[in-house]
Amino acid sequence: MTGTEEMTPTEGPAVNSRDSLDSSAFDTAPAGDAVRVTGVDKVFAAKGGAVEALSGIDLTVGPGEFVSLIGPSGCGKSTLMRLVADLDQPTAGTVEVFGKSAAQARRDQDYGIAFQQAGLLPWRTVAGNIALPLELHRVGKAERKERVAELAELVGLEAFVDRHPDQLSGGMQQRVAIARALAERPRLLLMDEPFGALDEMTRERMQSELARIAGETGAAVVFVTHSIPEAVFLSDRVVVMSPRPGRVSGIVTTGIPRSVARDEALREASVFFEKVTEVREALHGAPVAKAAREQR
Amino acid sequence: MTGTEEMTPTEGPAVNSRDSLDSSAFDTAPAGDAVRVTGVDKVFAAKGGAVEALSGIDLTVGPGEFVSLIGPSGCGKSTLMRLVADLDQPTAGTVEVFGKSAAQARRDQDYGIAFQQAGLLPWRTVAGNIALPLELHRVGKAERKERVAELAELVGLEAFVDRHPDQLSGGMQQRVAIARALAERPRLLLMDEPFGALDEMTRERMQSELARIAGETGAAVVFVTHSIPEAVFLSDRVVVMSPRPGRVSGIVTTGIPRSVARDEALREASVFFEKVTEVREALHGAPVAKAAREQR
Amino acid sequence: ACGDSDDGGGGGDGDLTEVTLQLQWLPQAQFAGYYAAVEQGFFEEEGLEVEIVPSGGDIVPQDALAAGDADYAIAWVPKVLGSIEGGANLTNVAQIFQRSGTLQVSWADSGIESVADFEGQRIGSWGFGNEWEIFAAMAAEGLDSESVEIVTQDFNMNAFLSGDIDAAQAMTYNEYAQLLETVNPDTGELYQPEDFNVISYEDTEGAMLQDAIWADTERLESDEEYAETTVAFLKAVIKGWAFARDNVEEAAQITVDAGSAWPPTHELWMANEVNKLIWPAENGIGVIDEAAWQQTVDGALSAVNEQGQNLITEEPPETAYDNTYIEQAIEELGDEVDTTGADYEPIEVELTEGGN
Amino acid sequence: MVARIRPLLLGILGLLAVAALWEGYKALGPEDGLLVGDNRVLPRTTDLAMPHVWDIVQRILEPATSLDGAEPLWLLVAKAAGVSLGIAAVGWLAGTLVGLLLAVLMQGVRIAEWGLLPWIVLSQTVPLIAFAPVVRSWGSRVEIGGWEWPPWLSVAVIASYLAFFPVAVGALKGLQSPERTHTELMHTYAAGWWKTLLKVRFPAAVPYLLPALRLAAASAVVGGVVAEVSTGYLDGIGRLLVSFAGQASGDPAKAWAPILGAIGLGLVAAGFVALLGVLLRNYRRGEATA
Amino acid sequence: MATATTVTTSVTPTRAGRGVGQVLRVAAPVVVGLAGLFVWWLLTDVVGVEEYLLPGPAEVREEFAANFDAIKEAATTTGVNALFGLVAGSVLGVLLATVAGWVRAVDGMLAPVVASIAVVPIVALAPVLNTMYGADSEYGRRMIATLAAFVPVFVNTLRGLRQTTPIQRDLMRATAAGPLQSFRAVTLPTAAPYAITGVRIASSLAVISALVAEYFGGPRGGLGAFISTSAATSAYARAWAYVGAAILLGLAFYVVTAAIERLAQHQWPTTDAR
Ligand SMILES: Nc1ncnc2c1ncn2[C@@H]1O[C@H](COP(=O)(O)OP(=O)(O)OP(=O)(O)O)[C@@H](O)[C@H]1O
Ligand SMILES: Nc1ncnc2c1ncn2[C@@H]1O[C@H](COP(=O)(O)OP(=O)(O)OP(=O)(O)O)[C@@H](O)[C@H]1O
Ligand SMILES: Cc1ncc(C[n+]2csc(CCO)c2C)c(N)n1
Ligand SMILES: [Mg+2]
Ligand SMILES: [Mg+2]
Repeated sequence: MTGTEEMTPTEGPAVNSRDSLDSSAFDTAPAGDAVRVTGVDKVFAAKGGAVEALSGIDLTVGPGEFVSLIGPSGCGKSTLMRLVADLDQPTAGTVEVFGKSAAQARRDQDYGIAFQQAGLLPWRTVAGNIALPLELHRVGKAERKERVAELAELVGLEAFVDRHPDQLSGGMQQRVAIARALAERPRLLLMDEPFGALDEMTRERMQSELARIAGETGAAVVFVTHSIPEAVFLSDRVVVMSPRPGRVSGIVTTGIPRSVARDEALREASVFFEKVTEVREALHGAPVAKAAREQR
Repeated sequence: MTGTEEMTPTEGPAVNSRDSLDSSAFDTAPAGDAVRVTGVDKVFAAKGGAVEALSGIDLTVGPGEFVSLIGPSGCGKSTLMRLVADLDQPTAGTVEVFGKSAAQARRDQDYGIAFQQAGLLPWRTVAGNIALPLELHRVGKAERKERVAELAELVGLEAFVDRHPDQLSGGMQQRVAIARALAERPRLLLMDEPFGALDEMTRERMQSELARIAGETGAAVVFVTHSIPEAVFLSDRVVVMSPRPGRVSGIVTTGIPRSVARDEALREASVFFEKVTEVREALHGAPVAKAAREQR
Repeated sequence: ACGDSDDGGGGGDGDLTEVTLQLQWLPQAQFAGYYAAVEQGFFEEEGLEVEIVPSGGDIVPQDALAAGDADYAIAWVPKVLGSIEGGANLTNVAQIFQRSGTLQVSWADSGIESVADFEGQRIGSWGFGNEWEIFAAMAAEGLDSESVEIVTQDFNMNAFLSGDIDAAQAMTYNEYAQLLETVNPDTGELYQPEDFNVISYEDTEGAMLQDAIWADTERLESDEEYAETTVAFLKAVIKGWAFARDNVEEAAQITVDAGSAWPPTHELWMANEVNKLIWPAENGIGVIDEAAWQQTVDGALSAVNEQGQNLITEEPPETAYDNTYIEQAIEELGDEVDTTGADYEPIEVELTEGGN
Repeated sequence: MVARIRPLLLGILGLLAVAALWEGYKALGPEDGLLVGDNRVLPRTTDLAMPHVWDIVQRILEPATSLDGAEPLWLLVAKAAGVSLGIAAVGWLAGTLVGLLLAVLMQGVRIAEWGLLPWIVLSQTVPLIAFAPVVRSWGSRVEIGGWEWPPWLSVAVIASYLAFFPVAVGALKGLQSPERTHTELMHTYAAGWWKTLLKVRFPAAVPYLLPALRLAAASAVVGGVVAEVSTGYLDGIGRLLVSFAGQASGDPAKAWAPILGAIGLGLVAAGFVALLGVLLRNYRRGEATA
Repeated sequence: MATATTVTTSVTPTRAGRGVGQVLRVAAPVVVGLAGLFVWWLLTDVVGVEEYLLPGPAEVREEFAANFDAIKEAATTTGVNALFGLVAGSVLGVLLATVAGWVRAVDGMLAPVVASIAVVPIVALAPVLNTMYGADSEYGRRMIATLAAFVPVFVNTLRGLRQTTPIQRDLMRATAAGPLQSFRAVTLPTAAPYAITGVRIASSLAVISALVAEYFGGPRGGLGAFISTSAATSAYARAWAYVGAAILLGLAFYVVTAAIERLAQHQWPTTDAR
C-alpha cells in the first residue's frame, strides 16, 4: 500500500528456521490444518437479552502458522479462542482441530493454552506448575522431572524451578504459564492476551521469546492481543475483528517470514511500521488521515 | 539523531492552543516552575537492606508543561511522583511545588492526582466521586453541583453521573478519576500510569482526551508511563530513568508543540516514529541495532 | 435495692418499708407462703412492701444477700454454712422447712434400699451445692465419696427413666411428682409409687435443714430498724405459710399467677408436699431445732465430695442462727395465727399425665 | 419467578429431609441408641428422647396447660420469644456500639490494636456464667434519680458481651480494608483522620461489618437466652426452656416448643441484619456475588 | 514561602523502629494484662471490695495451686470433649460442605438447617441431647461441641470451595482433567486454608460449648461443672481458678489451631499469583 521498500532479512543472530527443529522431541506436523472454524455463530443468553458474540466466523490456521486475533474489547476474540479450546460450544457452525472435533482435540491434549493472568497455582512451585498437566495424565515421575527441566530451560527459568509464583515477577510467571502450556508438546498453542498484564519493556522481551519458542517447537499459535505492534511483530497473519456481532473484518498478512529474527531491529524496520499502519487502518475501518500522511 | 524530516503541523481539526484558554475558569499560571526537584535521594529501608530508589534527581517542570517519566520497572518513577505529591519524603534534597514545599502545596491543593487504578470509591456515584475533594473542602452544595456538571462534560460523562463505578468500563472509570483530579482546578496534574490498565484502543482514545483536557485547563502534567509511544504522543519532554539507583539517564524533547493536535494522524507521522525510536534508544542505553537499521 | 434507708419497722401506717426477698429458684409453690403473704396483703399489714426476686441457675441467694442486693434470702442451710465459712456474715432467722425434702429414688427391682447400697452405683445429683446431703449420708454409712459415680441431673427425670442413673435425687415436692406424672411405656399407665424404691434423707444421718430465711448478721446487730423489720417480715411470712396450709388450692393458684410455669396439678402437689415439710411445727414455724441444726452441721463437717473437698472444716459461728426474731414474731402474733399446725392434715392430690 | 422461590422450596425440602431423617432413624434405630463398646454413638429412639415430629407439632398447637384460659403453647412461646428478641436487640445495639468504638480505637492507634486484640479474643473464652451474677448484682445497685436498673438490662448487658466480639474484630478488619490508593487519595486532599474514617474507612468497612453484625445478632440471642436462664429472668424464652425442660419427663413434646422458638428467634434476628444489608447495598458493590 | 523540604532522615532509625515494633507487639498485650491485674488487685486490696465476693489475684492463684491436680483432671475431661467436638464438627463440616459445593440443591437444602444450628442456644439443646445420648455419657455434650464447631467449618469450607478462579477451572478443563482430578489439584488446595480458618474459629466455640454444656447435666468432672458447684457454694476463689483453667484451655485450642492455620496458609498460599 504505502510501503515501497521490500522486506530484507536482517543479518541478525542465528535464525531458528523450522527445518532446524529436533523433530524427535516434538510431534511432527500432521496433514491438514491446525484449526478450521466454519460458519461459527455464538450467542450468549444474558440478562438484557441475547448477546451475539460471534457471527459467521470462518477461519483456518495452518500447521505451524502464527495467527493473531485483534479487535476492540468485546468483539469476541476470547470467545472464539474458547470455542477452539472446547471451553465453550458454538451455537452454530463447526470447529475442527487437526481434523477432529474440538472436544476430541481437548481430550487428546492437542493444544496447550495460556491466559492473560498466568493462572499459576500459588501453592505449587514453578516445577510443580509446569508438571501439572503431566501429573494429570499420569506421566511417570522420572519422565516428568526430565520434561520439566527441559521446559524450564526453554523458557529460561532453570534457576527458579523451586520458587513459588509469588516470588516471581509478572514476566517470569507468564513464562511459567507458557512452559506449562507446552508441557505435552502440543501442536497448537492458544494464547489469550498472555502479555496483557506486563509492562511494555518486559512485554517486548517476552514477545521475542515467544517467537523463538514457537519457532523451536514448530507449534501453530492462535494469539489474542490488543496491541497492534505485538500482533504484527509475532504473526504470519493478523485477523482483525469487529464487534456487535463479532465478525472477521479483515486479514493482514504480515509477509514477515519466520526466518526473520524477532528482535529490536525488526521493531525499527520500516516494513514493521507499515504493517502496523495497515493493521491500524483495517481496525479503524478506513484509512484514517491517509491524506495527511501522504502529504509528508 | 536519526530523523531528518522536520516536524510539520498537520492541518487537523481545531487546535487547542493554550492561548485560547478561558483563564477566568482556571487559576492563571504563576511565576516560577510548577515542580522543582533538586538533588533528591530516596532510600527505603527494606528487609534485605536499604534500597536506593532515587539518587541525585534534578528535574524542573515548567508551568503548563507536559513531562513524562519513563523507565523500566523499579527505576523509581512512582517514588519520584510520590515525593512531589508529598505522599513520601525525600531522604535528601528538596522538592518544591510552585515555589512552596511539597507539604504546603498538598495542603493548598495545588495539585490533582490520578493513579493506575482509577481508585474510585465504589459506593459513590460518578458525581459523588468527582465531588469528593470539593466536599472535603467544604465547597457549597450548589457550587459543587455546578462544578461536577462542568467536569463531567469535560470528560464526556454527562450521561453517566448517576452511575456507580462498577457500571462503567475501565476507560470511563479512568475519566472519572481524571475529572476528580481536576475538581479543584489544580495547576499541576500528577498521573501514575493512569492508562496502564486499559486496552490499547481505549488507551489511545484516552490519550487524545487527556491531551485535550491538559490543553484546555493549562495545567502542568507529570505523567508516569511504561509506553514509549504514549510518552512521545503526549509530552513536551520525556524524562528517561534508569534503575539501581534510580537516576535520570536522559531527557528527550519531542519538539511536537502543543498546537499540534494529538490525533490519529500524529500517530502515523514519521516524526512520531523517529521520536519513539529516539526514546527507545535512550532507554536501552545505546542506539540498538543502529547498524542494522542504517542498512535499510 | 434497699436496706440502707429502711425507715421504721412494723406496724406503722405511713410509708411502707421496702424489702427485697431473694428466692433460690424460679417462682413455684415451694415458695407459696411468701407469694401468699404478698397476695393476701400480709406484708402490707406489717408495713412492708416486699419485692420477691426469683433466681436462675447462677444466682446464689446468700451471695445476693451478702452483697447487699437483697434484705433476706431463702437458701438451704448446708450451702449457706459453706458461704459463712467462706466469709459471708449471715444469720438464719427462721427455719421454715423443718424437714429435708430430698429423696434418692431407684427402681423397685434395683436392690438399692438404703444409702449403704449406693456403693458402685451411678448416683444422680443436681450439683449446685444440692449434693451435700448425699455425701453426708454416705459418710455416716462409712462410704467414701469415690465409691459411687456422681452424675449431674438436669431439670427433669429423663436420665433416671432412661437408665443412665441408678438412683436419682428428687425433691418430694417436685421431681418425685415428675416421675409419677410420666406414662410407663410398659403399661401405658402412669408410674406408681410401687414402681420405685424411695430413700428419704430425712430418715438418714445425712438429713440437712433446707429452706431457711437468712438475714445479714451485721445489720441485725447494728441496725435496729432492720432488726425490727425482720420481726415484721417474719410475722407476715408466718401468716403467709399458715394461709398456704389452710388454703392449699388457693396458694397453688397464687404461685401460678405469680409466674410459676408448672401445670396446675403439679403445682398443687408441690404446695401440698411443701406443707408437709413445714407442718406440724412443734416449736412453732421457723424455730430452729437445735438437734436438727447440729445434725446439719455434723453432716456438713463429715461430707467430702468426689474431689476430696470439704463443705466446711470447722463449726460455724454462733451467729449462724438466731431464734430470737422468729420467737418474737410468734409471740407478737399470739392467737391471731396457728403457728404450730398441730392438727395439720395434708390433702390428697391426684397426679395427671405431664401434670397438666 | 421460579428462580425466586427456588431457594425457599429447597429450604423447605431441607427441613422436610431433616424431619424424615428424624423419623426414619427413630423407626429403624435401636431403642437404646447405637453403642460402640460403652460409647453411645447414635442417640436413643424412645419417645422420651425423640418424640415424633407430629407429636411435637400437635403439642405446640394445644394449650400450654389444662388451666382455664391457658394460651396455646405456640402463642406463649411466641410472646416470650418476642420479649427475648427485644432484649437481644438492646444487647446487640450496645455490643455493636462498643465493638465499633473499640475497632475505631484499634484502627487509629496501632499500639491499642496490639494491646487489646489478644484480650478481646481471650474474653470470649470466659464462660458467661462466671460473671452473670456479678452483672446482676452490680446492676441491682444502680439507681439514678427515680430510675432503677431493670432485670432485663442485666440480660442485655450479658448479651452485648457476646455481641461486641464479632463487631470489634470485623469492623477492625473493615476499617483496615481500604486500598492504599484510597487512603493516600485522602492524604492528597489534606483530609485528616476523622474525615478519612467517615468518608472512606466506614463505607469500606460495610461489607465486613454486615456478616459481623449478623454473627453478633445470633450471639446476642444465644447470649441473651443463656443470661435469662442464668439470672432467672422470667418473661423471656430462656425461662420457658428451663421450665419446659423440667416437664420433659411427663410431657416430652412440650420441651421442643421453646427450642424451636429459640431457633426462630435467632433466624428473625439474623433476618433483620440481612434487611440492613439490603439498605446498605450501595456499600456492598465490591462484594463477590458467588 | 519557599520553604523547601530538606529531610535528611537516615535509614537506621526506621530499622530500629521495626525492632521496637516487634517488642511493642509483645509488650503491649502484656502491659494491658498487667494493668488489668493491677485494677483487680486495687479493687480487692485497696478499695476493699469484700474478698468473699471478689477474691484477689493472690487468692485465686493459691486456689489454683491448691487444686492443681483436680483442675488438671477437669481440664482434661472438658478438653477431650471439646477436642472430640472440634474434630467431629470439622469432619462433618468439611464433608457436608463438599457435598453442598458439588450439588447446588444440597446447598439450598442445608441452608436453613445450618442457619438454625448457628442460632440455637446451648441451653436449649443440652437437656434434649442429654436425654438422647444419656446423662451418664459424655456424648451429649460432645454433640453440642460438635454442632458448635460444625457451623464455622461448614461455612468457611463452602466459601473456600467457591474460591477457585475461572482461569483455574478453564485450565482444568483445557487439560482434560476429570472431576476428581480437578478437585484434588485445584479445589481442595484452594479450599483448605479456608476450612482451616473455620477450624480455628471453631476451636474457641468448641471449648466454650463443651464447658457450658456441663452446666446442664451429664457426668461430673469437667471444668464447667466445678465452676458452677464452686460458685454455688460461694467458693469464688476456687470458681475463678477453674475459670482461669477454662481460659487457658480455650487459649491452648486457639493457639494450636492458629498455628495450624499459619502452616496451612504457608502450604497453600491464597495470594493471587500475579
Ligand atoms: N459467558 C458469557 N455470558 C454472556 N455474555 C458473554 C459471555 N462471555 C462473553 N460474553 C459477551 O460476548 C461478547 C464477546 O466477549 P469476549 O470476551 O469474547 O470479547 P473479547 O474480544 O475477548 O474482549 P476483550 O478484549 O475485552 O477481552 C461480549 O459482548 C461479552 O459481553
Ligand atoms: N515503600 C517502599 N519500601 C521499600 N522499597 C520500596 C518502597 N516503595 C518502592 N520501593 C522500591 O523502590 C524502587 C522504586 O520503586 P518505584 O515503585 O518507584 O518504581 P517504578 O519505577 O514506579 O516501578 P513500576 O514501573 O513497576 O511502577 C523499587 O526497587 C521498589 O522496590
Ligand atoms: C439447675 C438445677 N438446679 C436445681 C434443680 C433442682 N431443683 C429444683 S427446685 C429445687 C429446690 C431448690 O429450689 C431444686 C434443688 C434443678 N432441677 N436444676
Ligand atoms: Mg478477551
Ligand atoms: Mg510505579
